[in-house]
Amino acid sequence: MKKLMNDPRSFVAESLAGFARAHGDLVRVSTAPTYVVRSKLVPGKVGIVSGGGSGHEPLHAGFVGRGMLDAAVPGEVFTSPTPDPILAATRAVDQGSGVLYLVKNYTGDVLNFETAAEFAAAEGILVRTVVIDDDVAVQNSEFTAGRRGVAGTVLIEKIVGAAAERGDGIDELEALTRRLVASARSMGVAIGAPTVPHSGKQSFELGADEIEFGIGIHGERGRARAPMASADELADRVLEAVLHDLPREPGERVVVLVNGMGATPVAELYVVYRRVAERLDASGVRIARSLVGSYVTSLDMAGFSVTLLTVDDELLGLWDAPVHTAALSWGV
Amino acid sequence: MKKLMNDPRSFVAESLAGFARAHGDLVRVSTAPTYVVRSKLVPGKVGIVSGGGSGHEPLHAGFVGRGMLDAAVPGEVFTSPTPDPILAATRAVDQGSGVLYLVKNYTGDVLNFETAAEFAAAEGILVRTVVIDDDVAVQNSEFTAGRRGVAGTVLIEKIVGAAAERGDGIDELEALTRRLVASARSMGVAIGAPTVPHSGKQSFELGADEIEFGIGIHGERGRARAPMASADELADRVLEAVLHDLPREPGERVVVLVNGMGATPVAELYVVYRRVAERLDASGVRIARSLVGSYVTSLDMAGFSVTLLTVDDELLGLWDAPVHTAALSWGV
Amino acid sequence: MTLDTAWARAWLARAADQIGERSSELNELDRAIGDGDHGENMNRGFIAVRAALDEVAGGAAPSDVLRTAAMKLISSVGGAAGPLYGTAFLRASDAVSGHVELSASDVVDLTDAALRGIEERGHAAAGDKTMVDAWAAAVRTARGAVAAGDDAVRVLFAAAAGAEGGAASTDELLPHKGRASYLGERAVGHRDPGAVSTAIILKAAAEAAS
Amino acid sequence: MTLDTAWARAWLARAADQIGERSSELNELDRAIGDGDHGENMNRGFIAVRAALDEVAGGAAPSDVLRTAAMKLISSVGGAAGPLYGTAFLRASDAVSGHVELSASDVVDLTDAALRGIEERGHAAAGDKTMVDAWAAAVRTARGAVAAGDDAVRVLFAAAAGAEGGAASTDELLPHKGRASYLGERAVGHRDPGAVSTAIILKAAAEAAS
Ligand SMILES: Nc1ncnc2c1ncn2[C@@H]1O[C@H](COP(=O)(O)OP(=O)(O)O)[C@@H](O)[C@H]1O
Ligand SMILES: Nc1ncnc2c1ncn2[C@@H]1O[C@H](COP(=O)(O)OP(=O)(O)O)[C@@H](O)[C@H]1O
Ligand SMILES: [Mg+2]
Ligand SMILES: [Mg+2]
Ligand SMILES: [Mg+2]
Ligand SMILES: [Mg+2]
Repeated sequence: MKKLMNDPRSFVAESLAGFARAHGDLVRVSTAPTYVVRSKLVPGKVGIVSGGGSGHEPLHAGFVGRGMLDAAVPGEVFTSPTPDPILAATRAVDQGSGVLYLVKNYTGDVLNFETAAEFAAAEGILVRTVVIDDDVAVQNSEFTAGRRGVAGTVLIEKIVGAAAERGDGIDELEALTRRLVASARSMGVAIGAPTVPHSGKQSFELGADEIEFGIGIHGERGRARAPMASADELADRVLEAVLHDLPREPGERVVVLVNGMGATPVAELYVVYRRVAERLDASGVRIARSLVGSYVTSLDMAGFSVTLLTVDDELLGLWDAPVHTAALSWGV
Repeated sequence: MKKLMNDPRSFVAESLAGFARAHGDLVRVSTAPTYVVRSKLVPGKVGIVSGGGSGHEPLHAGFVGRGMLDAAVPGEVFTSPTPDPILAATRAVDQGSGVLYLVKNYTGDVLNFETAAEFAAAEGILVRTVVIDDDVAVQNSEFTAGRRGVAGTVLIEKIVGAAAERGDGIDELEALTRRLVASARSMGVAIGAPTVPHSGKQSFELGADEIEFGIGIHGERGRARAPMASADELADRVLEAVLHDLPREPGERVVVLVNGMGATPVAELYVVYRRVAERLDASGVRIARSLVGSYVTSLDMAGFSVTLLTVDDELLGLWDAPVHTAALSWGV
Repeated sequence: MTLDTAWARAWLARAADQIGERSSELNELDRAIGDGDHGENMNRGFIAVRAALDEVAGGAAPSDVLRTAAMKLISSVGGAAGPLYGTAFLRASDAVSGHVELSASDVVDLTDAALRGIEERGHAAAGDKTMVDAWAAAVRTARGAVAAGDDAVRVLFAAAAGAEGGAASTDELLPHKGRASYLGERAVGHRDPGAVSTAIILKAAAEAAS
Repeated sequence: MTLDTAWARAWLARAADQIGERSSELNELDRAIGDGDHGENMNRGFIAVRAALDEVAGGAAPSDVLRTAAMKLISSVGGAAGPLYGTAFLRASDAVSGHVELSASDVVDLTDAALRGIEERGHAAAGDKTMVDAWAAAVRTARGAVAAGDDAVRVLFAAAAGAEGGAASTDELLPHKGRASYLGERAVGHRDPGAVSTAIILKAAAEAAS
């Protein structure tokens, strides 16, 4: 698989440079250390910071802006950023009301944000961290690193960002985020493997009729290899796994995200969404809002994930609140 | 290359069904005949209708809504729609002020929209048609079907849609569209071939280090086969061809679109945009606005195209005007 | 057999069979120099035509059958081929309007009218590497057969043979119309899919008469 | 040779060489059960460490060299390995703080401190199929060597051999930590990349002493 790139080692920096040039109205991009910060910060607002390895674009830089993130800290491809840029971004956004870290649950991300938080605390910046782990493909037990943070992250960043914009304090925001994490579940399928720039090799080899079921977003293989199936069968199996794990009451309302993994055209995602919506109707789950597109990707992996987030009126209000970022924009 | 689909023959219909379900607030989707119409039509407004073969999503259905298209008519994959659905869409949007067809320059699209226009005229509906041909990869001579309509279409649909929303009459809109067509130039490169659903085969075979230079959006091979090169080299060659053909004065302002072909992640598109912006700076062309993403695709083809549209203050005002569609949304 | 309404129905039914059987061949030809859908498009159209044949009133003339086919092709084929074949069958219908049984010269008029309709609609001429090359060759050979005093069925066979040769002649041509023209030199050596579908359709016409 | 500051510099310089040479091997191991970047990450880190070695003041103790390395690893490796190796070298530095020349037991204290640091930071234990398995084996064999009365350099070689064996022992283990744990059974039969990088680093320590 070929890529539009120059030197693999400069891929992240060059992509960010283009991003900065295209969205100078929304963000400012710092290099050395590398982080993306909202151009107009709101005095007194709690800072919302996320980050992690690159290769998941538009996550996270594409969600920096009004009503969502104040800063994003992109690491190398699939590699958590080190504490320095996280700390620099923390300083850049802190308005004296504290900074909330939204961290996807990967050992590297957790440890580096943890270290950054210690440094920030030493400087007197109030930092809280919530770890996101919405991927039901991994069992949550002490025999694993725990469930991964995947596409549910974008839904959580949107809603928490809206609450911060509304003026919520750091305690409410932390509580809200934990509640959202408890209400979000995702599962993904790969029909084509991604290629990591520096290796030039596909992360795994798939036969012409094979897929990987229950994949994450770092090119790791999934829970199991399976034969290729129709869009409806794949959608059914993914949705079933998500519904099985989603805490909910009868007639629950949800925000649905059908997310593309990077190389899957939106026309195919709509075929999947059609089926997901039909199945949710059948199982008495009400779709309050939906999002269909490639928001949390894994380089040029082909496939999709389905995320369900249970919501109430307050969360829907926050979902509908104005957002103005490179990758998500409405109400403004 | 695998696809998320069921029966290839139902691919377009199922994708549209998902689209309709996801965007019921913006559009209504008619089946038999198949067209997508804006849910809230504006009384007295000139209707803006576009369409063509499917496989270019989000074009055109993703651009139906406030400030852009009133209706889109999707045909089968890579196949122009027949006159019937075009006529049905025309009736659906006509407010007595006439309907403007925006047609990409392909024999099939031109002939079918032409036939529909004759039928509409027979019913007393005032129809005007402007053919879009921004692709500089094809020479405009009587020895070809003429330049193709490609990614420039989205820029034109946005600006013409804004002018119609503003209340312009059909004569002004037709004149504006012709002016935009004369000011838009595009060129594309494929680094991976698309697969047409019903054939299941790639449209062309590319070696591991080969690309197709000067491709269209229907999986046709390009102007020439070339060796794979760095993102910067590819960007330079594409931009050079576009600039060479773009009518402009020194210090001209442009809207730049770096468009993904369907399977190319946005992170790679930003690498290309970065270079395009640098080269434009160097050649004294001023970037007034930019758009980076997959807007006019060719199924799951990998690659990109670059479009430049020369603009003045009036056109920029129309570009910035509110738009609220599935794939393009701002100012609302 | 005489070229009456029964023949016209048999022609289109047979054309539908043949197009169906060879649709992937047509897709392949179109994949090489177009966008790979010509077989799909024609097959979709002729399935609709076949279904409509029953609707044609009893006591109808061959021209009525051709008109029905034209309407169905226009409304179901799409792409470039839809309007072109639609126009071809409309003009063919007009050319033999009301004739209960087609004569040798009617066969020439029918194919010639179809050819002119396509040329006008598509602004193409013989030599542009399109279906026009098949139709033009068909008209030429049909005229020759009439001059040689052949009967209507023989003339129809001549037309079919001409179309076959016309399609083959597109191999070496440089395309000037349709998607193939985007490829220029790269299309040389490939046969035009529309010219082949024309040959299939005219072959069906002749076989339906024997 | 004695395990003094010159040795500590030589160790890290040699580790940087070895990690550089074997980074694609580490990427491959990580591609099988992780995300394919461990070689990249470690190489980026040790390039930074090498550059920083010159900054270390003359007359510094081995512990100063280890502390500098720790800081560079934390600030340049990223991923899971960055904080883990950073902590390991910080604790190792504390364990021999100020000692001008390391004794046989210092070698045990150094590796043991590194091991405990990683265990605490990563909440991992021996048998979880991580770098802990390499460090734990290194500490065991080093202790054995001390008990056998070996000198510091011999103990260091014992530690390196232990790490090598510990890394090999991860092949058959079921992963309980890190990305490999997502694969469960599918990771069995693959060697843990972090355990291998640990073996590389301790091997460099021994070679630097001979
Ligand atoms: N301008 C034209 N005049 C005559 N025939 C044409 C013209 N353009 C295309 N064709 C014919 O149409 C055929 C392609 O039909 P089809 O593939 O169904 O439509 P599309 O090109 O829209 O996909 C070509 O092989 C050619 O024979
Ligand atoms: N919780 C943990 N405790 C100890 N070591 C760990 C832990 N998680 C991961 N590792 C080690 O880190 C290595 C992976 O490092 P690396 O690939 O650089 O980071 P990442 O997994 O973030 O890509 C694994 O091979 C393993 O040895
Ligand atoms: Mg990593
Ligand atoms: Mg077509
Ligand atoms: Mg075609
Ligand atoms: Mg790794």
